[in-house]
Amino acid sequence: MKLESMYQELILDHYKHPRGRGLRDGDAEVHHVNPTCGDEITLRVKYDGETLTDISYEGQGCSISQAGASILNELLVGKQLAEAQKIQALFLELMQSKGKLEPDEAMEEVLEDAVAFAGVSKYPARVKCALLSWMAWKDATAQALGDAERKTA
Amino acid sequence: MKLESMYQELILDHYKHPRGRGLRDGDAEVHHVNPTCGDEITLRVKYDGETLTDISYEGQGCSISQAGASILNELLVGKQLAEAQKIQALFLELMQSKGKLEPDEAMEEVLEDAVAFAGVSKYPARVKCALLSWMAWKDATAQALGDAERKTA
Amino acid sequence: MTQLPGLLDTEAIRKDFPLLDRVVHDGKKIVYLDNAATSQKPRQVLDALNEYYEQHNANVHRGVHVLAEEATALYEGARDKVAAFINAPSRNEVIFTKNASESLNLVANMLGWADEPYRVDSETEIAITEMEHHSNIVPWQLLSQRTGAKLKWFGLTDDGRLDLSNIEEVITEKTKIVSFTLVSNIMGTVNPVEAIVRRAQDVGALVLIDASQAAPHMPLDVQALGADFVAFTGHKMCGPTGIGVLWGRQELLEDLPPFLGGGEMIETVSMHSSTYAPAPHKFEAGTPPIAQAVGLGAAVDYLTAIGMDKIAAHEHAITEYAIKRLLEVPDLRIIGPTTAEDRGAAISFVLGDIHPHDVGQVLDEQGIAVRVGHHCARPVCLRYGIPATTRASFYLYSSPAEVDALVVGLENVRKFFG
Amino acid sequence: MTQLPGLLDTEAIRKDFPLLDRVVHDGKKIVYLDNAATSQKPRQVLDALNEYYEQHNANVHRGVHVLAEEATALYEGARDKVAAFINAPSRNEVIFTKNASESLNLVANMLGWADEPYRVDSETEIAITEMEHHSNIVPWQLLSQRTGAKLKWFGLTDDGRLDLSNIEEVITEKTKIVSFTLVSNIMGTVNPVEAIVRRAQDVGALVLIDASQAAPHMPLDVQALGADFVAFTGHKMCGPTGIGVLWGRQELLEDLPPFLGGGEMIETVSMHSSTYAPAPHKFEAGTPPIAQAVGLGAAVDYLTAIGMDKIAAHEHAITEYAIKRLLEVPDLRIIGPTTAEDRGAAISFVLGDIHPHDVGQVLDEQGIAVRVGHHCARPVCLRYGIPATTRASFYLYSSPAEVDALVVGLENVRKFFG
Ligand SMILES: Cc1ncc(COP(=O)(O)O)c(C=O)c1O
Ligand SMILES: Cc1ncc(COP(=O)(O)O)c(C=O)c1O
Repeated sequence: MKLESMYQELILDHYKHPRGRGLRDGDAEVHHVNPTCGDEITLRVKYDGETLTDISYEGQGCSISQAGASILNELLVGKQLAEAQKIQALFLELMQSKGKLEPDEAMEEVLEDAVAFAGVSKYPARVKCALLSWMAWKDATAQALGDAERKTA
Repeated sequence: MKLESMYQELILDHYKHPRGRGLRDGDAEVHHVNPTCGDEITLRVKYDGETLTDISYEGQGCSISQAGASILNELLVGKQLAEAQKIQALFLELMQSKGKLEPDEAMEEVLEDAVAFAGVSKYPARVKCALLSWMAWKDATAQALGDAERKTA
Repeated sequence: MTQLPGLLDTEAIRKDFPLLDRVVHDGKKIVYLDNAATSQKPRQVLDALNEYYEQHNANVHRGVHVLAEEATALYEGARDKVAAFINAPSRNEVIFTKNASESLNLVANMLGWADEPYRVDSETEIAITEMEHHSNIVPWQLLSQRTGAKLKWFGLTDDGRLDLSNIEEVITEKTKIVSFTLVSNIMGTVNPVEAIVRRAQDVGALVLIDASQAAPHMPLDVQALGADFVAFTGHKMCGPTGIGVLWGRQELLEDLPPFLGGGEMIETVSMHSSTYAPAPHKFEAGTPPIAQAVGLGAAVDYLTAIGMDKIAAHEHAITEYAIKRLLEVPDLRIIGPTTAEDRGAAISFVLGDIHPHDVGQVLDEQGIAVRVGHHCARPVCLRYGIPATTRASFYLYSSPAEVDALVVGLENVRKFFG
Repeated sequence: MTQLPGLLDTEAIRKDFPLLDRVVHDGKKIVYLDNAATSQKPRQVLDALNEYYEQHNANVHRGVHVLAEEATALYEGARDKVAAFINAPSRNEVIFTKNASESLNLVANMLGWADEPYRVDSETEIAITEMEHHSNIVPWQLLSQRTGAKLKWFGLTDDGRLDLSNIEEVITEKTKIVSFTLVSNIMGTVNPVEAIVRRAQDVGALVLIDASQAAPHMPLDVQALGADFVAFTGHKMCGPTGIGVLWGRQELLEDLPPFLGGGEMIETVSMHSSTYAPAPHKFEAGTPPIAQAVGLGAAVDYLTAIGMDKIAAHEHAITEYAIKRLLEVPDLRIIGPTTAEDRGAAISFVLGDIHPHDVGQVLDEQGIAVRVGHHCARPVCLRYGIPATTRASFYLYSSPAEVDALVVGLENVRKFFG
């Protein structure tokens, strides 16, 4: 069944047991909505000028979007900003590959659990679900950075 | 050639030699336009309370619309109003028959030269041309009547 | 096979619809239960489109050549058919638009630019309901923002019906227009037209009925409805995409100002000013959806030949059966009326805490096409405190076997996420 | 057979167009010279429509089922094709409408409701030309009436060209929008884009180009044109009826307000307020013309495979030949440019004092389809003091033999009314 390629065990596990969920203190907050299905996420980024010290979130939506936020939290918290951005870019590439990118070991090393989303990229309507929290994170980070720059300026 | 059924000699003759053309004194004036082709007519009715003493007109358009005005003038001027209305109704019926009404002698007696338009009724786009002056006459007559009634009231 | 009273011979009908033979996901024949989003098209409609394009295609109205005359006769003939289908007093009251959304926007815009007594301005009110499709919400929000008119709403009862208890507060002497859906696209609710129309008439407000989910499924008689305008859309009633209808009372269409300007809708144009053609042309600027009107005419013929009352009876039977079977699924909660009375064939539900997106995905894998989301009726989701629903919606070709397939599919969904 | 340099292999091309085999009036094969009104459709476009309806039909965007995904991919794929066809910098700049008229009205309405600096109001001016199609006149007359903005016009020279001698008076510091046709549908004139765009940019006015008669006939590059908006219509370029295009610069589409409200164009809706989806969806309320977009995509593929430059060369050759042959007909006067330079393949003329309606009728009887009337450009007729014209207009499948047939037909007209 093709379905298992989307709903990997790991995704279902993150969905049922989300990591780092809940809103905590942050430097920037964004609210993103997927208009095609109503999935929503509120996400906060805490950034000390070097490391992403926390990414907290609250949201509602399907297993893919919710598991996405959980995996994002697990993967990016504690990372240096540049590294996090590299991970995000690679994840985006994977998701836009329409199922044509087979994750290899190098990719697995970077994306860790997030490679489980490879199967989702075959379902155009769901790619947006998978990317919801990643886009929110990108946006919040840009805001946090802007703030940081303004403060140092 | 089917064309001759539309462009009867008689129609072409009225087109080339219009009867009663030109604007003269009247009790009501209307201006009608056929938006599908831009044919125009300005028509005046003179009505003495009983008889249509004059129908004068000025216009531009195709042979069918111009011949129509000429034949209308010939047919209705000098007629009692009720009779003219009967003629108009019958002409309308003929024109809306989509070529299915074969004019018989009784009809010819009422419509005279206007039966030449029977062939036009097969051409939906041209029926409006044929009716342009008749609709204008009906409208102008209604106005003239309204005025007359208001005067007597 | 399940036998229900009132069922149509779906086996015969399905032969008319090529798409219903479609096979998806390695050999599964499609179970198409997304009819409230759009319907499939019978062969007869596709034939009419092809014949139009292959034999008669021309621009309408302004030609003397034979193709232009044929195209015009076909286009205007479609107007006659639609007029008869909705029992319009006059064919000139039938305006072709691109979809129901344009029809609804057309009315909102006419009223914004109208003279008294129709003009919507900051002294006046607009009334709609909480169960409207976004296409019958956003035009009024825009009109309200742009004119300052107050937008008021009928609320919903817990069982998915309109709450008319405060009708005198929602529709007041200030109300210029009341716009509501005859059948809810998300809950299937059939709304009580008479009570609303009576109140609107008492205060002199116009009434616009959104019949997008009614025209495909039941006999529609605009005179019996007593409304001033009725809007619906072709693609949900076996017709092509790209065509909608607005019916309006003749006097109103005469008095109200045009919306889009352009070719076909004018009487005469000069640099100084323009005058407008009489309705319906006044509201049909530019080259109309000619082929689509012809297709809609063929759809109307098709539905009429089967009989709208028979179609309504069929859907009633299917809906009754589907509600019964769905309520057997553990943790399934129907959003909207839970009986088949005063209800159409769109059934929304939630399945435990499995997100509708996930429900739809797992059903799709089994070849079952349902719609998930807020169905362009987000206020309903907010009202019932849910993010979205899964919606199964039926049509004249839907069979009890397809209901059974849905129920089995939902069991599989539960197992998958269990 | 007449051989002209640059001609396409019309014999091969005509095989793609089923309607061109149509026989009218007892055995006469149609000579279709009404292409400026609408074009015929190649088999490839009809196949795409049928395949869409038979295999993939579903509503777009909001579905997780396979049909909805396929329909969405086809619809959005058509947007990609159109974007490539007009060299748009981004696919998101391509808005699907129902026809060119809606596209033009959309811009007029956006500007009426816009904030500064785009807002058209009583302090501002609008500039159009005397050779516009009514669809590019009436929207501006309506906007001018409703906002108080002043409507200004470029006049015409005696030989059917735009008179730009007073460009600084027509386009001023107060001008917010300049809207003009790239190719006149009545006279065939190709207008000088650069001079107008330069002046508009100097004063900070937006430019809207009506490319309805250009997109079907020549390579169209919206970036090279330098305009802010470009409008055209599907049915004139081998596509179905019921679809048009508006291209607009991304920043403008972001800044300008929506026009029609409804499903698909929103981001989120509540009873309190709504937010809009990004362009193009912001301007596509309701179920879009899905099948028609797919059909337009197929038309674009068809035209591209032949090559728009080749089509332009073919039409140039035919136009040159047609002008030469027409001028041989006694008493025939061409309204518009009398050479093939800077001119499209629509040729209007009057024939002595025989009314165009009568000319068209007698040509029709011979199987020759031309259009007669004011061609939705009545100001041009007024300008040249004529009630109407007869217009022959050519396309990629038009042959020199058809020009010859027209000339013979006109001789017969003269005999008939002689
Ligand atoms: C120059 C021009 N602009 C606009 C239009 C309007 O196109 P449509 O009728 O498809 O809206 C036409 C054709 O009718 C045209 O020739
Ligand atoms: C109740 C209702 N109103 C309006 C619409 C809008 O129809 P369309 O999208 O064809 O404009 C729909 C369907 O989408 C609907 O279900």
